[in-house]
Amino acid sequence: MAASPALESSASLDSPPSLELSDSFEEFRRAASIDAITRLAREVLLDPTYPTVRAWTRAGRGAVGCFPVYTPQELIHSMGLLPVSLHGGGESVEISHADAPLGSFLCSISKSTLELAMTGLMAPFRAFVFPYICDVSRNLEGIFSRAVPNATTHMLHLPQNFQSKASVPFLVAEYRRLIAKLEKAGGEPYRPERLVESIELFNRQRAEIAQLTATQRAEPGKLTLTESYLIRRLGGLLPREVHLELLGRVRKELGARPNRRKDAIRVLLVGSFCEQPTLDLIDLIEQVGCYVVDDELLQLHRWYDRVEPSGDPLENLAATYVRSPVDIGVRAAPTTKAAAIRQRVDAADAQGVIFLTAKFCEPALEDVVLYRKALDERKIPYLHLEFEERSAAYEQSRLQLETFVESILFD
Amino acid sequence: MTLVAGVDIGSTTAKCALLEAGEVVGKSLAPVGVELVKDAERALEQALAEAGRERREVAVVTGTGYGRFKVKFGQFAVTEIGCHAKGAHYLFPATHLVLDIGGQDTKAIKVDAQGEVVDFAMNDKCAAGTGRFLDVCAAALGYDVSEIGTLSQGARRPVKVTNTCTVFAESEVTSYVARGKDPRDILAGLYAGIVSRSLSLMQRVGVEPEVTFTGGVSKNEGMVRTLEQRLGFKVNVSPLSQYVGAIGAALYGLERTEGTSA
Amino acid sequence: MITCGLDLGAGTTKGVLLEDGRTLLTSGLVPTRGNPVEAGRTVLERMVEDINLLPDEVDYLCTTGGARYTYPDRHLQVSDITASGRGAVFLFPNTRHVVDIGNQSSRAMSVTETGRVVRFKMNEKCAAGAGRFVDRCAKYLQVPLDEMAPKALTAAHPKTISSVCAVLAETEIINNVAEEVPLPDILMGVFLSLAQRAYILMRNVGIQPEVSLVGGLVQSEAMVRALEQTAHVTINADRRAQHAAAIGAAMLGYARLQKLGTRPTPLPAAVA
Amino acid sequence: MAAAKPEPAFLTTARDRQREMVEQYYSDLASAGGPKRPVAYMLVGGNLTEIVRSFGFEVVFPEIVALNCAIKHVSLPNILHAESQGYGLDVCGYVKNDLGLQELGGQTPFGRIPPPDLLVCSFSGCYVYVKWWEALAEKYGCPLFMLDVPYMRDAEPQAEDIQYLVTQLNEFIALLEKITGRSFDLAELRKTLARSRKAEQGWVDYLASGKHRPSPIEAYFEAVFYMFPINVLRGTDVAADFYATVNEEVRARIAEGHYPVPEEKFRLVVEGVPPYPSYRTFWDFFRKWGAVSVAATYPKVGGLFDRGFLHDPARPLESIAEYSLGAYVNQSWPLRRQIIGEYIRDFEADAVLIHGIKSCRSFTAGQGDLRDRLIHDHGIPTLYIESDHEDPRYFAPAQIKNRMDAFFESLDRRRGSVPLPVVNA
Ligand SMILES: Nc1ncnc2c1ncn2[C@@H]1O[C@H](COP(=O)(O)OP(=O)(O)O)[C@@H](O)[C@H]1O
Ligand SMILES: Nc1ncnc2c1ncn2[C@@H]1O[C@H](COP(=O)(O)OP(=O)(O)O)[C@@H](O)[C@H]1O
Ligand code: SF4
Ligand code: SF4
Ligand code: SF4
Repeated sequence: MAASPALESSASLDSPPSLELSDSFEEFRRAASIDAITRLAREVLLDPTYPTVRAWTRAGRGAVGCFPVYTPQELIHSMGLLPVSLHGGGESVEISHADAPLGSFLCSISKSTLELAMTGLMAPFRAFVFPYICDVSRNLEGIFSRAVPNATTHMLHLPQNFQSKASVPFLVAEYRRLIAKLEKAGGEPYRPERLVESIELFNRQRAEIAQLTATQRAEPGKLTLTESYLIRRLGGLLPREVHLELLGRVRKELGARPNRRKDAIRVLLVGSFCEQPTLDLIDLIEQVGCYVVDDELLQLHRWYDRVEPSGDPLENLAATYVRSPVDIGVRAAPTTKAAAIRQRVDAADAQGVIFLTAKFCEPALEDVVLYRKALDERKIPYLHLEFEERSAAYEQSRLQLETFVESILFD
Repeated sequence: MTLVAGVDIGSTTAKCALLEAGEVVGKSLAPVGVELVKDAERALEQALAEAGRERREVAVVTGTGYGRFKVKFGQFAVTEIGCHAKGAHYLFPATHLVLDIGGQDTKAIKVDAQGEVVDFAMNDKCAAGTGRFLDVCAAALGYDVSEIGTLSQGARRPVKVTNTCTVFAESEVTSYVARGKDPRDILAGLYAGIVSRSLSLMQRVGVEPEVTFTGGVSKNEGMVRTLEQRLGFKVNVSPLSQYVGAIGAALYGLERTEGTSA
Repeated sequence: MITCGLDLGAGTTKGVLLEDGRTLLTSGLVPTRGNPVEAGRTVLERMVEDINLLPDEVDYLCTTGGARYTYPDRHLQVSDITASGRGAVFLFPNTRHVVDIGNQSSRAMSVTETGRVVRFKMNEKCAAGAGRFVDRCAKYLQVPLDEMAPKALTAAHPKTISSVCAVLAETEIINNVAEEVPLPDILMGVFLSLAQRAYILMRNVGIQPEVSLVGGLVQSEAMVRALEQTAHVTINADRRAQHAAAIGAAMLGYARLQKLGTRPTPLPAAVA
Repeated sequence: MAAAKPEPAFLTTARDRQREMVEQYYSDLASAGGPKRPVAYMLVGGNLTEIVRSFGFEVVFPEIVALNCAIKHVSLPNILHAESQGYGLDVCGYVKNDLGLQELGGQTPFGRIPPPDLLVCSFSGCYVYVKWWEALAEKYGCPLFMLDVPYMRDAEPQAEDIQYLVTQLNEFIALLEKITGRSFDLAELRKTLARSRKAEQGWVDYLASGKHRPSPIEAYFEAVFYMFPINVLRGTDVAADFYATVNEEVRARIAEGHYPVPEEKFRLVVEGVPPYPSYRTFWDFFRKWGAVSVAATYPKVGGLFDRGFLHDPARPLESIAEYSLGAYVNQSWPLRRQIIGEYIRDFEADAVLIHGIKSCRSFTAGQGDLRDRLIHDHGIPTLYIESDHEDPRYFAPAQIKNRMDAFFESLDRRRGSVPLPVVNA
C-alpha cells in the first residue's frame, strides 16, 4: 500500500524538526562527557528521520537497515556500507499506514518500522536485512519490498540447528547470498581482508561495551541504565569508528565517577531483546528503585565476545554465530531454559527478575513461562510487564513495578 | 410516485427515511432501546408523522443496520455497508470513499460511480474510536456529545490521549480535567486519536476524494475539521449524514420496485 | 499513635484511621469524581470529625491508589496492590490469596502471613473485568447498584456475557434483554463474567486458601457467590474490605512510623 | 430461509472412512508410548513422518489434536489452563491448547494423547514451532531433534539448502538409530515413500477437481477433513487407498450432479487457517450465499503437492528435503501471492476470502498487504475476516456475518443482478 500522497506523514506532524548532523559526525566527536553524549543520543532517538543515516548518506555513502536481533554487521561494514540497527519508530510515530498491510495483533517495532518506510522516512537506506528471528520479522521482508521499491530487501535465514555439522557451511552460503545482493545495491565488492579489518573493529567495540555493562553490574551506582542504554544504542546508529572513540571517553569518565549507592534492589531485565522499551519506561524502572544489573537490551553487541580474525573471515563469522552462547527467545535452546535463567540470576547476583516483553512478541512471551517455572522453584521473585511503543500510560507499569520493589524491600 | 422507506436500526440509534421522487420527504431519529422490533416500527411511524403520510402509502420498507432483521414489517434487508454507499452516492454523486462512524463501529467503504460497494474495511473488536467512545468522553467532560463539536476550536496544545480503550480513556479524560487541562485541548486530542484510527481503516480501501463522512459522528464539527486537516482536503458532510444508511435502504427498495439496478 | 490510610481510587476514595496499627477507629468513603485531592481531604475531614480528633492528632498519613502521588499532604505512598494485601490479612488473618476488584481494575495476589505480596497479576488492557462494567450495566438495566445482588441471586439460568469489551458487552446485554432473558439471569451473568475473568488472574497467581475478596465489588453478595462458584473455593468477604487498601496503607504507615522512632512534623503542606 | 438448516454436504463414504481412520488412529495412540511403541511428536509443516515411522514410532501431531479439540468445542478449558500457567493472550492457540492439554493429563474426547518419547521439530515456516517444542522438551526432558528448514525465498530451492537438509536428515537418522537401537533400512523407506507418493497423487487429483464448474468439492471446509491422512497417515496403504475412495465419490458427484453447494454462485479461493471453534457457523455464512471454495491455501500447510512435488523413492532423502521446504507457510510472501494468483486463474475464482488468525503471525502478518495486492494486481474482490483458530472467544458471529453479507451482497450487485439479496428473515 504505497503512501497516499494526500496523507501527511504523521511523524512530521507531532515530532520536532529533524536534527541535522555534520557529515563527519563532529557533534559526536566533540561530545566530551557522558552527559553531552546522552543528550545527543536522546535527540537522535527522538528523531524518526534517521539523522545519523542522513548525515552518512549525504556524502554519497550507502546505508543498510538491519532489523534486530542479529545480522552480520561486520560484513556489511566491510563492504563500505553503514550498518544501521533498526528499532522502530519510538514514541513519536503514530501508526496510520502500517496497520492495514500488516495486521493489528503485532508488536510495535514491526508496525512502526513499516510505517516509517511507508511514509518515506526510510528513503536514505539502500538496503534492508531482515533476519528470520520470528515469523513477523520474516514476513515483514516480503511486505517491505513494496513500501521501499527502490531499495534492496533481504531475508536472512539464521540457522536454528546448532548441532549439525552443516550449519556453518549453510550460514556461509547465506552470507554469500547477502553479499551478492549488497554488491548489487552499491556495496563495494566483498574482500576478505576488508572483512578481517571490520571484524577487528567490531571486536574492539564489543570489548568496550562489555566493560560498560560490567561496570553496570559491579558498581550500579555509577551509571544509570538510561545512560548505559543510550550509549549502547548509538553503537548501532553511528559509524563504528566514531562510536569506538566515544566509548573510550565514556570509559575514562566512568573511572573517575563515584559509585553512589541508593536503597535499590538488583534486578535482571529479561525479554526486550528485539523491540526496545521506551526511554520513559527504562527510566521508570530505575526510578521505582531497581538497579538493573544485567539486561537483554540491544543484542547486537553481545552475541559473542570476539570473532577470530585469522583464517577465512566469513567462515569465522558464521562459526562464531553458530557457537554463540547467547540464550534469548529467538535462538533455539531446547532443555536449557531453566538452567540458563538461574545461572544468569546467580551471575548477576540479582534479587529478582523483571520480564519486560514487547506486546505481541511471541518468542518472548513463550519463554517467560519456562523462566517463571524455573524461578518459582528457587523462590526468586519476578514481575512480568508488557510494553508498547506508543503507550505512554505508564501508571499501570509504575504500579506493578512499585509493588514488585515493595514486596522485596518491605519486611 | 412511489413512497419508499428505509429503516436503519443501528447499535445506538434507530433512523428512518422516507423517499419520494428522489426527495427525502420524512425522517426520524431515536435512540434504540431493548425492543428493536418496536423501535423499528416507531421509527417508521414518526417519519410518517413528520411527512404527514399514511402507512399504507408506503410501497416498500427496507431494513438495514445491525438490527435489519428486526424490521419485521419490512420486505427486504440490506447490510448498512451497501446502504451507506448507496445513500452517500445519492447525496454526493462524486463520492469515492465513505467514512461512516456510528455508535459502535467505523467503516471505510469504497464506492464506484454507480454507488456500488467496491471494497470496505471495518474496525475490529474494540469500541475504541467510535461514537460510543466520544459519548463516554464527552460525559466525562461534563457535556453532551451534541455540544462538543464546536468546542475544540481554539485548542492550542492538544493532549495525548494514549488509551485506546473507551473505558480507560474515560478515566484518562477525567484525570486531565482534574489536572486542569483545557477541555478544548482534551477534545482535540480525542479527535486526533479517532481520526488517526479512521485513517488507518481508510488506507485499507485506498483514500481518494471525494470523501463523504456519514453516521452520527459526522455531526461533530471538530471531527470533520480534524479529518480534513489530516486528509488535506475537504470532505462532504450532509445535514442528513446520520440518515445516510436509512436513505440508502430506501433507495434499494425503490430500485426493487422499479425492477432495475441503477 | 494514629495513622491514616487514604486510598485514592479511580471510582471512590476511601480512608481509615488506625490506632497503633491495630485498631480500626473509623473509615470514610466518597466518590472520587476525577478530583482525588479534594475527595481525599473530604474523607479525612469526615473521619477526624467522626471520632472527634483534631486534624494534627493524626500522626502519619500514607496514601495509596491510582492518585497516591497527587495527594500532597502525605508522608508516604505505597502501591495499592501492596496495601490491599496487608489490608486483607488485617481483616482475615489466614488470607493467603487476595482478589481485589475495584472500579477499573481487578487483581489477584498471593500473600504471606504478614500480608506481603509474593505474586500478583492484574488485568491490563481491558476494562471489561472490573466494577465500571457493573456500574454501566446497572445504569443500562436501570437497577440501582445495591439492588443488583439480591435480584441476581434469584437467577435460575445465568446468562454470561462473552464479549471481551465492556462497551460491546452492553450490546450483548441489549440483545439479551431483547431476547427476553429474565433480568436476574442477566444480572447474575454480569457477575459470573467478572468472576471468570478474575479466575484467570487467580489461577495465574496460584490459588491457596484462604481466599479473600477486597475492593468495591465485595459489597455485592452476588459477586462473592459468583466467584465461589467459578473458583470452587470459599471466599472471605467483609463489607469493610472495600477499605482494604486504605487499611493496608495505614498499617504500612504505622510500620514506617515505628521505624522512624519519632513522629514526623504534622501533616506537611506538600510532600510532592 | 426459514427452513431447517441443511447439513453441510460431505462425500459420504469418504467421510465415514475418514471418521473410522481418525478413530482408529486415536485409539491406537492411547496405548502407545514407552520403548516398544515409542511416540514421536511432530509438526505438520515439513514433517518427517516416513522416516520416523520406519523406526517404529507412533506419531502425534499436536496441531491436529488441537484443531480436533477446537472442532469438538473442548479447546477453551485447555487454553484457559495454559493461560493460568502464564501463557499470554497473544500466544498461538494451538500451543496453548496443547500445553494446557499436556498439563491436564492429555485426556480428549477422542482418546488420551500419550506423552512424547521423542520431539521432532521440523522448523518449517513457523517460528512458534521452535518455541513450542522447547516448552515440550523442558517439560518432558526427552530428546529433541531440530530440523532447520530454510525459508523459501526463491521459487526453486538452492543447492545449499538441500545439502543442509540432507546432512541434517542423516544426522537425524543416526540419532534415531542410537535411540531405538535399530538400524536404518533404506529399502523400507523407499517403499514407504512409494506409498506416500500414491496417496499424494490421490490428494492432488481430489484438489484439482475444484476446477470443474460447478465444483464437485468444497476445497476448504470439506478438504480440511480429508487432509488428515495426507499429513498423519502418509506412507501407509490406508492413506493411499483412502484417496481412491474419495476420488471415486467425487466422480460420482459429478455424474449425478450432486454438488456441495446446490446452486454454485460464487467460486472462492480461501486463504488462512479456519476458525475451527465455529467451523459450522462460518461455513453456513458461505453456503447461504451459494459460495463454494474451489481452492484454498490452508490444506497445503503440510506440503504443496498440488504444485508438482511428490515424494520420490528414487531420491529418498533429497525428496524428503525438498518436501520439508514446501510447507505453505514456508513460502515467502511473493511466492504465496504467486500461488494464490495461480489458484485464482486456474480455478476461475470470483473472489478471495482471507481468514486471519489473531494468534498466528506466521500465516497472518501481511495478509492485509496480500488483500490489497490481490485487489490491485488481480482486480479480484477480496474480503478479510479475522478470528481465531482455537479460541472461541475471538469469533464474533454477528460482526463476521455482517461483513460476509456485505461482501456477497456487493458481489451480487456487481453481477448486475436485481438488488436485495437478503430477504427479510
Ligand atoms: N449532534 C451530535 N453531535 C455529535 N455527535 C453526535 C450527535 N448526534 C449523535 N452523535 C454521535 O453519533 C453516534 C451514533 O451514530 P449513529 O450513526 O446513529 O450510530 P448507529 O448507526 O451505530 O446506531 C453517537 O454515539 C454519538 O457519538
Ligand atoms: N452494592 C454494590 N454492588 C455491586 N457493585 C458495587 C456495589 N458497591 C460498589 N460496587 C462496585 O465497586 C466499585 C468501586 O470499587 P472500589 O474498590 O472502591 O474502586 P476503586 O478503588 O478502583 O476506585 C464500583 O465501580 C462498583 O462497581
Ligand atoms: S518484537 Fe518479537 S515478535 Fe516483534 S519482531 Fe521482534 S522478536 Fe519478532
Ligand atoms: S480495550 Fe476497552 S474498548 Fe477495547 S475491547 Fe477492551 S474494554 Fe472494549
Ligand atoms: S503456523 Fe500459526 S497456527 Fe500454526 S503453529 Fe505457527 S503460529 Fe500456530
